[in-house]
Amino acid sequence: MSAPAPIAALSATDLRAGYGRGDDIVRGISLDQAPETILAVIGPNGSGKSSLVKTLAGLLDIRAGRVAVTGRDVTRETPAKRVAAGLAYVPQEANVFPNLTIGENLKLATEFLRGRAGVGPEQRERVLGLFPEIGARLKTRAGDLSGGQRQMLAFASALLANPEALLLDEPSAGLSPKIVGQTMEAIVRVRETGVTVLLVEQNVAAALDVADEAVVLVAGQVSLRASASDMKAADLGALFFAKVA
Amino acid sequence: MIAYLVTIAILVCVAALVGLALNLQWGQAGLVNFGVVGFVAIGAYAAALLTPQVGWLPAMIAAGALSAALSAGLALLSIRLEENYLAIVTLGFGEVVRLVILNEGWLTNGALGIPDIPRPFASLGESIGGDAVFIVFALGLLAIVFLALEGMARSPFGRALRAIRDDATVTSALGKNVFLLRVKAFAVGGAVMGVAGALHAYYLTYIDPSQFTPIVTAYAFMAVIAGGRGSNVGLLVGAGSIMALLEGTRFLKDVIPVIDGVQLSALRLGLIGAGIVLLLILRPQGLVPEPKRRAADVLPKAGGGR
Amino acid sequence: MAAQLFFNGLVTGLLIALPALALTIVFGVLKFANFAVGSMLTLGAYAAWVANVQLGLPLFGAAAIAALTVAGAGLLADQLAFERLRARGSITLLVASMGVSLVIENVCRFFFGNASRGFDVALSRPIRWEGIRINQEQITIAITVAVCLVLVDALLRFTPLGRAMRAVADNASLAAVRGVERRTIARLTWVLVGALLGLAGVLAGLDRAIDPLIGWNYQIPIFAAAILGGLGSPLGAVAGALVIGVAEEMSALVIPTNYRQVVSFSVILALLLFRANGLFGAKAARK
Amino acid sequence: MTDAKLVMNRRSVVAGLGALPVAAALKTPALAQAAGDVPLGLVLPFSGATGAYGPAMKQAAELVVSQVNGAGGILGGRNVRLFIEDSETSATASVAASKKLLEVNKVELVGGFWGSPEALAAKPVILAANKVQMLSCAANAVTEGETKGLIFRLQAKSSQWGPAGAKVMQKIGAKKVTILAQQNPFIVAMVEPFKAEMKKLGGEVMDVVMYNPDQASYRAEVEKAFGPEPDAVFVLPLLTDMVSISKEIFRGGFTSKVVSLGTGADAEGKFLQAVGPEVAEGIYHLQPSPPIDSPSYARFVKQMGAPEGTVFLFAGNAWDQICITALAMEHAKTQEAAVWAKSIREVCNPPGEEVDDIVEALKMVRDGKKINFNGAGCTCDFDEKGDSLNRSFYVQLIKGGKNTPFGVVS
Amino acid sequence: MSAVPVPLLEARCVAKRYGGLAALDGCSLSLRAGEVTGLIGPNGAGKSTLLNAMTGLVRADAGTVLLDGRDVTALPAHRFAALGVARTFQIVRELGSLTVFENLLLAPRRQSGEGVAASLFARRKWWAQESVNAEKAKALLERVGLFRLADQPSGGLSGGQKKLLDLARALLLEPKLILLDEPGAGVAPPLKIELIRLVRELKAEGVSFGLVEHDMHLVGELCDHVHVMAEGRLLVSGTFEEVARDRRVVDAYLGVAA
Repeated sequence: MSAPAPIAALSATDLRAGYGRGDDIVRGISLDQAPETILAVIGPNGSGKSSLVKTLAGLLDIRAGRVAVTGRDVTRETPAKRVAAGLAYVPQEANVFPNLTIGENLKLATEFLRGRAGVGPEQRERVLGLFPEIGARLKTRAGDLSGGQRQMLAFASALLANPEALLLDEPSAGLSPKIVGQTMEAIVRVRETGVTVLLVEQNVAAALDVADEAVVLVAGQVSLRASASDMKAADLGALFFAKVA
Repeated sequence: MIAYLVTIAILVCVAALVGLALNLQWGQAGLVNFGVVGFVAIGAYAAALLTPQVGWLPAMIAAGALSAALSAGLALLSIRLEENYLAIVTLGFGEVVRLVILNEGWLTNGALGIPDIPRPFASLGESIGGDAVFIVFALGLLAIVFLALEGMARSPFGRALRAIRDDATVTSALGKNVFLLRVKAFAVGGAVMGVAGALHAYYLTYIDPSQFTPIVTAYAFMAVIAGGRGSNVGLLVGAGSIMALLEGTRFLKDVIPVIDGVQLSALRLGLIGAGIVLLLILRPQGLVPEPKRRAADVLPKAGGGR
Repeated sequence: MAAQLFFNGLVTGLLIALPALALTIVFGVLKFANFAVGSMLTLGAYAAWVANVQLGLPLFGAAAIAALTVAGAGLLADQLAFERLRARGSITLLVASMGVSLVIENVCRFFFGNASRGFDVALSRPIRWEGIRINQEQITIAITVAVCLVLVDALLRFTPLGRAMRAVADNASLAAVRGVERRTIARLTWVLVGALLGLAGVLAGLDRAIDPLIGWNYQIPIFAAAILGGLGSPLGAVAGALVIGVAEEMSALVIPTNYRQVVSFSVILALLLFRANGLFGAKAARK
Repeated sequence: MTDAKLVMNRRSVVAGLGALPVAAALKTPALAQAAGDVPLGLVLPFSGATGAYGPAMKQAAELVVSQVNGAGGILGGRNVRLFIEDSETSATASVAASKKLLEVNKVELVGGFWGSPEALAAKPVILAANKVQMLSCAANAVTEGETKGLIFRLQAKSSQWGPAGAKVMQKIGAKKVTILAQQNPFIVAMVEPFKAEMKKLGGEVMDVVMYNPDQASYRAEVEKAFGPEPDAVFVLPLLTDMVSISKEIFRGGFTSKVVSLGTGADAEGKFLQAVGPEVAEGIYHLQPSPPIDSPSYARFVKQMGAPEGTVFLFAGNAWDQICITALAMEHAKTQEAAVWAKSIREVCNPPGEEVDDIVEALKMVRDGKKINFNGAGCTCDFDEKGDSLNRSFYVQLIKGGKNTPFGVVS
Repeated sequence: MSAVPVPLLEARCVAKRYGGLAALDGCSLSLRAGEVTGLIGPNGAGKSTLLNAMTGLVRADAGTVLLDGRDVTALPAHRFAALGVARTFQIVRELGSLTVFENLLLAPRRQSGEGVAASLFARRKWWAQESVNAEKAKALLERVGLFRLADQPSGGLSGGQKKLLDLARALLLEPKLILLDEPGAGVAPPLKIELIRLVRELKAEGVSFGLVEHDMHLVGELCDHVHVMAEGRLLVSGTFEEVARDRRVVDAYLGVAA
């Protein structure tokens, strides 16, 4: 890493986005995330967390602003091109192909990434090393997996692209607390391999346990940014039960 | 020339009736029907078979009623189906109707068809020239049906249908019986197609199974797409334009002699297909927008109803 | 006679297996029922006829040309029509495919007229086996279809393209964030489907006469087969095709032959009424 | 009367039509009609199920017209002008086409009509205009009922085809036969007469297998008709299905003899072209006999650019329709349809000097000779209903990739 | 016997599975007449599914739904309106090709003009109804401040305006109970205040409410009683203050629980 002013692994500048002809849901968000950190995005429901990651991933029309991965502008790229540029994304819930086997899910994750470096067998080794239970059952239909296993498969698929930055949309959704714990551990392991993680979470406690930094979104805007430890000290209940909008 | 235009105008009337019916089913209620021609055929045969027995008016009513009943029956069975499936079921129904007509010779005279179908007001027609009376009859019928369907479209019934087309779940949460409304839309459309079939039979005075091929359905879709889904006025424009296109191209070969008959006919039908696609892409809303009820129309103090 | 009809039914079933497979693939990947399936088959038959009779190529080469031609036509249709309507929902695509169908059929009519045509291949008398007559074309058809099915199956299972197609069918937006360009997959799907329909056209032309309506005549059985198999399921489409083929031919034993065409429709209707999912899944009811 | 109708029409209709873009589209062709020409119209199939038959008829009709005009035209030097419309194998389209011919092109004759449904639908329209309708179709119904003496059929009736078929069966020694027949008006009407004649001749019809046009396959039907191994099968198809069916028969290895119709198993040579000699081998087919041996017919075939020995069935009809019309007009010295229709039997039926060349015949008529015109499709003799007389059927056997004469039945 | 009145709408042990996942796992709770009942809980707790099950849009696998003590579990969705239950939707599903005014005119129950024959032959009758309904619609639109947009296609409204339209549409059903699915989501603060005012007024007029909501401000302002759901079951019930203080609730939200 070059020492002086490290290029942000992931940056969003004045991002505005929304669905179809509707109102903006992401309403001017700017974020810069240092390499190899975990940034938790929390906030009440409907605050635009999921829309933010979708916008970053390219699934929502960007109306204004700019998205860059390690300094490279990907604002106008298709979702597929963004993956090739190093921005991987794990959507909430429907995040594996149920009718494909685990092996096929994994293969698919890399074979269309033309020009992406480091997606070879080594990366595969490494990723499967992170998720041993996935590597052991390559012939199983992904649709037959449990929620936690699916989550692992989704992580693995995204990581195979050897991304600079990984976008995770509520990985704990629909998982039992024990599995949530395992998931969060996996996220830490992922970061340790040198990946920058943007983690959108409903499960604030779990997210703050693993994150370096956190931002709170309210109504499509960043209302607070602080280190995870500072954030933990804050009255988080107030975040959800605040009587003032 | 005038008499030829009268013929075309009568054929436009038939096409417009069929189109109006499809516009109710597909344009307004969002129900795709690829079996349009089947219902037209049922109406035509009912009219052809009954007119000598009971006279044209009862026969025409029976034609509409029979077609409506079968349409409702088909809808009861299949209206729950997702549109891709509804499309194939209705297409199949249309083919089955043709097969039954072709093969049940005891009733329909099979492939030989039914000649000499008496026209309404035939005696009047003979005294002042056949088609003059008939065009009045056809236009009158079209006017009645148009007014009725336009009345429905502007009534709460039509509004409910458009609501279902937009979002059936919301509409049912608003207390509307979506299933029943859909069946009704199909039945009313079927009735109109039946009447259109009867008019067709009366005009040609001879019908046979070969007149009822799926191309009739394609024309109807083209008319609805061209005119604008949901707009009955647009439909009239659409049906008129298609007939103009079809008949107008007849004159092409009088002008361009290099194209032979087969090629000309291929060109015409191909144009219809290309027209469907082009209109879908370039002008999805059609030529005439759907009518809306303005608040001022219905608020009494703003000048009363129309 | 029953055994012979059953065997004939299998052959008829094989003939509709390829188009049914094509229909089901389009439905799975692109999410609409392609009514142009029949006319694309027709185009294949004519392309092969031109190559075989006018250019004098052997049937094998003609089949390759047919596959290429229809693949190209599929690409073109996607480029000019379907891609532009992709966002507008399956009903619009459905109606558009009806329009495309009219265009293709009449392009064939424009250039080749209405006369019946046949390939320049010698027919041969049947082989008799256990009282059943089996003829050369039937063997050709069976082998071709079997090879195609194996190839398509292998393609879908073992190749990147196949995986990508299945992935898009499963979840198009997830596929996009796994690096799969939907646009590319849509095009390649049309190429594959076009090739299948081109071959199906050759086989159909081998089986009967080529005329502009050849494909349209298969339309309802093709849909019946694909629906029976559960639209979207390749394996199901093939199984469905065999069942429809046998049902249509065997029906001659119990109903007058002139009502044979009703069989497909009855199967569709019965299936949708009593089991809205086909043999292998895919939901048919509205949400 | 015509005037009254037009006025009435105008008043009631113009308002409704004002908006129709058609009106604009129609202006040009109306002007294209040269003054002094005698307009004749044909409604021929170029598309739909019978679309294969139209082109040859068109070619034949145009040939006659060029000959007539080349020889100075008719009615004192006026040219014949031909207008041809597509029937689309559709009754509806045929009505519109006939209307267009009658009203826009002001034709005196609406001929053609390969298919019976088209003819039946157009009949009232043509009769209402008091113009002549000439047919090339077979359904009995067309010449039944009111004809005003304006309808002429140049083809055999369905009810004549059936018995002829039975006689062929007798000739080839077939006693037990089945029928394999398409559901269409032309064919359906010949089934019962065939059965009756078979019975009279001591044969037996074991089964009648009907099928619909435009099927994906005909395997089951062929199986059902040929499976019980009758002596012969009377196969009644049109061209498209005959191609499929004959392939099926060949590949099925069936041994029963095949007797078919010229409409399907010949179709002016198209059948052989489509299936090749092997499949066609051994098929008998019959069709109303054109004057095969006459030099005029040979000349006709040559002019059509067809190989020697081709049996034209419908092209000859189109040819004859134009010839007869020209001759009758010349005879009546008017293009008024109601008048020259009465002249048709004068120039066509015996007695009179037999003549088959149109140019020569026209000259003879002009010279006031009584002629008996013989055409390229038939002898052109008509009974009082307008059906053609003296129909004999020409039976051919396909052998070695060629149609070979087998005999004539009547 | 118990003095506790029969609840207006009650779910008893309602269960619903989607695929392998239990969206509702034997959930029991009730809504009382004359009150605004809140239904909160973290994402995936099954709130919307419960709402759908309680209005006939989703058929429960097990359990019963009672309305005024009457079993309505298997009733189709459109019958609920007649029984006085209206609902709105989380993501507003406006009928986009209808105008704002038509959206409202659609809603009233027992419109004679919805029959085929009546739409043609009893014109006078339905037109009279239509006029009455139009007056009501106008009044409602003025109340929610949308009347100036009456003739606009509803598809062009902003998110907040759509929510108001949805509510106004539900009100035209003259329901005794309105179930609101996240009325606050995507609504700008001024409109939220409007919403709160409206619900309070309507409550005073005797309408009961059920409210699935994430915006705790709204819940706190409006709800007399709050049910907290987690993992397809009822976790805690009580007043907003009670619930907000409950450790289990905070834990459920923050993910420390169970």
